[in-house]
Amino acid sequence: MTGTLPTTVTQELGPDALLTAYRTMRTVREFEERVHKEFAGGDIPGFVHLYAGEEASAAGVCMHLDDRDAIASTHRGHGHCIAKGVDVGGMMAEIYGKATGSCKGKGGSMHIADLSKGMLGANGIVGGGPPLICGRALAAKQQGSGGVAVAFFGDGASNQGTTLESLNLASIWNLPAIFVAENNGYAETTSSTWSVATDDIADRAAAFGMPGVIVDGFDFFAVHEAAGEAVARAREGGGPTLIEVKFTRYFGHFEGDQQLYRGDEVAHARENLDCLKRFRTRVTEAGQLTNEQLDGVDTEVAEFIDQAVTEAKAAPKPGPDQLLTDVYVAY
Amino acid sequence: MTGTLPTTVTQELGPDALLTAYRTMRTVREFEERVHKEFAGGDIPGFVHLYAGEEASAAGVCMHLDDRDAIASTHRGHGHCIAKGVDVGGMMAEIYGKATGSCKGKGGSMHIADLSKGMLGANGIVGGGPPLICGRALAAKQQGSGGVAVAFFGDGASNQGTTLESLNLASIWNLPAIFVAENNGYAETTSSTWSVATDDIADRAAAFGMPGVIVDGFDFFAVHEAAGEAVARAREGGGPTLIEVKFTRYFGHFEGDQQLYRGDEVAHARENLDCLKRFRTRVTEAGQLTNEQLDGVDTEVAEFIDQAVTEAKAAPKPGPDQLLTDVYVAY
Amino acid sequence: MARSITYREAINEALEQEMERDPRVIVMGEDNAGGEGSPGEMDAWGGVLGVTKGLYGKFPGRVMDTPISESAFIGAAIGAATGGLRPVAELMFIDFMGVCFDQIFNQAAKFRYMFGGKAVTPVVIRTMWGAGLRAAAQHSQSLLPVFTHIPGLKVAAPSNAYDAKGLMISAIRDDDPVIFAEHKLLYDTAAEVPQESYTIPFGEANIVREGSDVTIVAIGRMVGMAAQAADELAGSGIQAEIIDPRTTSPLDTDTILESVENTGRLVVVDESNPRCSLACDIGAMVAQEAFGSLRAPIRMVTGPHTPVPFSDALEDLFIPDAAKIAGAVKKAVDYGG
Amino acid sequence: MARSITYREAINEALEQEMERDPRVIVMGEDNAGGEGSPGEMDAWGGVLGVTKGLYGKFPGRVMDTPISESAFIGAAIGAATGGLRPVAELMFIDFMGVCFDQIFNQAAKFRYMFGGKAVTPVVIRTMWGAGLRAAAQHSQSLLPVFTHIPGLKVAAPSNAYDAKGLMISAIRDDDPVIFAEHKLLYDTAAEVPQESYTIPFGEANIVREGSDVTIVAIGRMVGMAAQAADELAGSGIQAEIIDPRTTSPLDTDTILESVENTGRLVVVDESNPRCSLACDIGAMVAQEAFGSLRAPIRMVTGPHTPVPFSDALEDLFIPDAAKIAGAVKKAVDYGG
Ligand SMILES: Cc1ncc(C[n+]2csc(CCOP(=O)(O)OP(=O)(O)O)c2C)c(N)n1
Ligand SMILES: Cc1ncc(C[n+]2csc(CCOP(=O)(O)OP(=O)(O)O)c2C)c(N)n1
Ligand SMILES: [Mg+2]
Ligand SMILES: [Mg+2]
Repeated sequence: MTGTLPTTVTQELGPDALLTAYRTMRTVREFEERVHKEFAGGDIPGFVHLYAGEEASAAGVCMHLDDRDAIASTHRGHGHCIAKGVDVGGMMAEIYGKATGSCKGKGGSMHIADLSKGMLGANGIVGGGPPLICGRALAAKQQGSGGVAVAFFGDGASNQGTTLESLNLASIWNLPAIFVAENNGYAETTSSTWSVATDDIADRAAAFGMPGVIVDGFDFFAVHEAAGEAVARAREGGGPTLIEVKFTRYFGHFEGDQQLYRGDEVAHARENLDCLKRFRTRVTEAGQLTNEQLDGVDTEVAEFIDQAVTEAKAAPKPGPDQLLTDVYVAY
Repeated sequence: MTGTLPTTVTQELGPDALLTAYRTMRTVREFEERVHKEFAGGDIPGFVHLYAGEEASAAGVCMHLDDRDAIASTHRGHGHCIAKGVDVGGMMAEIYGKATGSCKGKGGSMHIADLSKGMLGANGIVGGGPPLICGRALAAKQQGSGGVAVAFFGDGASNQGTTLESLNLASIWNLPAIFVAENNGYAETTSSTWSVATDDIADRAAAFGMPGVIVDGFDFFAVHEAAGEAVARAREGGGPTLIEVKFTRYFGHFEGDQQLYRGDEVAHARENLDCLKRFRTRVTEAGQLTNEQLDGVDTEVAEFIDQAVTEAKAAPKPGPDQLLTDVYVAY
Repeated sequence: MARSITYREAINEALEQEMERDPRVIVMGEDNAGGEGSPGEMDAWGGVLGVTKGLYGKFPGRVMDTPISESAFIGAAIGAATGGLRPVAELMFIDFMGVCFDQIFNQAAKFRYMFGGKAVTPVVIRTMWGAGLRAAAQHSQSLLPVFTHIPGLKVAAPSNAYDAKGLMISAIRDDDPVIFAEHKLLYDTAAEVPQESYTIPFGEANIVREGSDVTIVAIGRMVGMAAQAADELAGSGIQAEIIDPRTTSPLDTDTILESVENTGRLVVVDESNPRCSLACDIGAMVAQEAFGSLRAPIRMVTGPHTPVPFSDALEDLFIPDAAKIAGAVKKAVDYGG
Repeated sequence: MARSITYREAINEALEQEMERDPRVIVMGEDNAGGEGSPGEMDAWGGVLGVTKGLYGKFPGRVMDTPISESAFIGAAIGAATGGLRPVAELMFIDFMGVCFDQIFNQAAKFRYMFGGKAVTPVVIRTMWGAGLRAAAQHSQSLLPVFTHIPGLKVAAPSNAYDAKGLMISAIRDDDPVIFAEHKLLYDTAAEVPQESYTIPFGEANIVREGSDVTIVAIGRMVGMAAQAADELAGSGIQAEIIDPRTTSPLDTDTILESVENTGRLVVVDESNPRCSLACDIGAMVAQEAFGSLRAPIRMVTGPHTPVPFSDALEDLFIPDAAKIAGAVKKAVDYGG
């Protein structure tokens, strides 16, 4: 099975691009809903953090990226992986700890990576990604490749010193870097309105000499537009940008979280704000795509994810010889 | 010899307070000029960073502090120590590595501390102090003592994650903390105009939800006024403040630094901006103190420091039994 | 009536009793107060695995949430400890030490020495360690050797609920900085734990089982693994003595040396990575101090020199188990004939 | 004609030759480019002790200054290494690792394993270590045991100028993350160093001196101390073999074991703090693998379990010296009569 989604699209968003955007978001949603179900069934081990509800961010940003570009993700990384083109079957197998997984079962949900796709890994350390992204942006700059690098991080991570340092470094090195603060309102149970001393995370951009923007994270087009500007500026040597994307996560912090700490905001968001619904309404009302086309994607994606799960379950676990390999290139 | 300077003064700055302020600054200056000379003579070991030129900051801030209050300093800590009332003879002996030193010779210039005076230590780690100061401010708040805590740090340290995190923490915990960014233009050889992505460090206050002010660090009265406001706000539960103090250091980064990286800014500052000169002009012109009074302080302080050096040189080194003590309270 | 509670409950009870006893004790950590006051939450989250749950409501103002700024809040706990409080700060997973180690090893650990004996820093840093939860490379490490290496720190690593309570109470009353390492796979294990407050002194090993043929020193969760191995070995007529140091710094070298003098054989079980590990530390100490008693090579049973793998198929191979321990013991016993 | 240059110059030359050879090599660190273009400065500061001096002008755009943001710039070097560059980043003093250790041990060291063997991270982190400069507790540590403990890292600790050049060239060409630990007390020591480029493979110990009575394994600056001790001991008719592992990870265990098989005695000299140290690591390895050859207890000569003191009167006692090493050797030789 080859589960790679195309990642390079034109910026004009013709029907093909729109279908791709929708397919990306739909794939992430289906992936996460299915992992949620499978986890509840007891088949998936470890800590799993789902991205459902936040799809427009990964999709809206990554549509601007191509093979020159790199991203770093977080513990909540499935959406970023899919949007950057990581093989979905490999991802699912990884989450099940199978030898066929993206990381041969050695990494798991929190460490899915594919450097060949410029995906530097989900990360178990909050704030782990931004410094790495400065490095990828530096490499692109030194090589003159025109590449950019994107750090996705959460509202909680916006208080981590590693993140704040990286904003300054990217600015003074004038790096082609984009910092995407995904503000879903919580770090575990801790509200971002409490943990972030400013009203908005984007307010911090000024402290590090870069533009900061806030976008409605349920709106694919808003994210896409803001990211497009930031990516274009970065490619042209204009330096970094901080984009704050605001939305709600649909599931608990991790699978198993009872979520006693929040009310009915998820039901509200799913009903009224959902990025997939909104996308559908907009593109169908504008006559850019038809409901049939989108339904077709839904069906296709559902089958695709179902197949990924079936294959992941059937795949072998890594053999004992795998314990000691892959620590060094040579030792 | 008891070298402690009084630290508690009224805020009105009557003649006694003004004399105290001058004596503090003069003591720091004389201490540093003398250490500079002695270091050149080869008697003082290790890394020594001098505070000459920056006296108005330590003095202007610490005049507002009393026994309830704590400060944390940096590698460039002599001035803060003196201003917070650490025994000057003990400090000098410490720099010489003697048993009579503030830290029994175990700490040296970079680790002079006196917790009984609320002086939490110079610090060899850039950005080491701000987290500790959050803790001292928290302790004061929990104990309802009315105490405040002050972190002094440099322009270089303003880019360290530990510092940036602390600004946020102090803000969201609403701590009685004051952050004093001593911008002397350089971190070692690295210009702050390059390393700090914003025009001013004070611009970062907004990113962490606190007031930020810039003051002329050669002007004792400017520092004193800004610090007074910040301390009063903190004591009243109004939360933290970031104060940026701008000036020039008179010596190299550390003793031995050839300073090829800068021009004649020091000569200019010593001639035209110097905090001691400016203080003298202002208070004598206003008729608050006479030149004779100030000259008296100069003489007194010169003798005092000379005695400190003589005693430090004569003092014994720590005995071999001291190697293994003072690691734990009990082990 | 003997009362059995879990390791998690034992730690919680120790915290509660000490907070009750001493108003200077405060608790802080990510999500320790999280969710307080929200619709469905009676108290607060009590940290990611709920160890501090119930304390928020009982001690108003003394259980604090923190942002994800470990340097700032671990440093704040340390600073507060120099200012008259006795903070217990939670570093969620020990793996996260890399973002805040400076405050621990260059600040807290060194204050007293650098300042000529004139500082007291009574801070406890609670943290979860150990493999086995399928949490992969960044949430499964031991790292106890790193903390044990640092002069000025004390390190406790309870292996059961009873010790957890007594060691936590000692840790809070201790005037030095303590790393209190809670093994995440032990949280749900229960033991008889007295209701009343008690302390277990640091630096006193527990002889978990007596035996004359071999000394097994095991740390944390490995104590239980060693006990399984010992049961197995008893079947083959090998009597293993099991020593649980309970604190790795200070380390009760006397008890270990005395045991080896009797048994003549040493196996050290440490789930950490092997290089510069506690297994090396204890093994080398014995090879230096009790060489004359040794009748066989010391043997170290540790994790391999690899990160902790995710897949259960690999993680189970990473962690020392009873079979590996028994194998090492047999090698030691069979040595030389 | 033999040419003698210093350890500092040897490292600088290695950097220069590799930058010349491979355009992917870049250098970054605090004040590495500092002062460039200023009135009195011909090149740039080249870092606090001038090790990279001269490179700025020679390689425009490839020697970078950094702010004091070690997590960000060490992380950036690591990220850049995954993106096709071969960065050499300077962590000024090894003691500063506490503000950026996460990027080193949870990111760089674990990428390859966590990502199933699909990552390559050719980064070199240069850093100064060791006591003796009267630089006190936060600027004098060894900490090599901490880095050696971590799977995924390699650790080089050259003891002389010749090795420094060859190991640095190997480090830069290595595809794994390398901690390159430069002993600050060795910078001004000189040795014969060929002008042309050469490599010294990692994991190959150097037998500095041959001898049949005792094996001394010494690290970094301690190699010189051991040589002094050996001279002294030769006077008493004791022939010491001195082994310099050169890299502590990988460690050349074969050479050490072979030597102990011949001498029957082991003394390990490591200036770090004693607990979970390299002395323990090597001592325990030998006590496990070559027990049958040991005729005396292994002996460890290390710093004490204290921070490094400032006063020269104490620091000189902290650091293992020739007398202490010779004393340990004599104990080993005299053992059992
Ligand atoms: C350094 C570090 N501290 C704490 C954690 C534990 N942790 C994992 S996710 C998380 C919350 C992150 O919140 P946020 O950045 O808002 O991301 P979100 O989960 O909302 O996507 C925490 C505290 C961690 N993994 N790393
Ligand atoms: C974490 C850390 N990084 C680097 C250093 C080395 N260092 C000591 S002082 C200094 C410059 C500090 O500059 P600044 O904060 O502006 O203070 P100043 O020296 O100007 O007073 C540096 C880089 C250190 N001590 N700690
Ligand atoms: Mg969040
Ligand atoms: Mg400065």
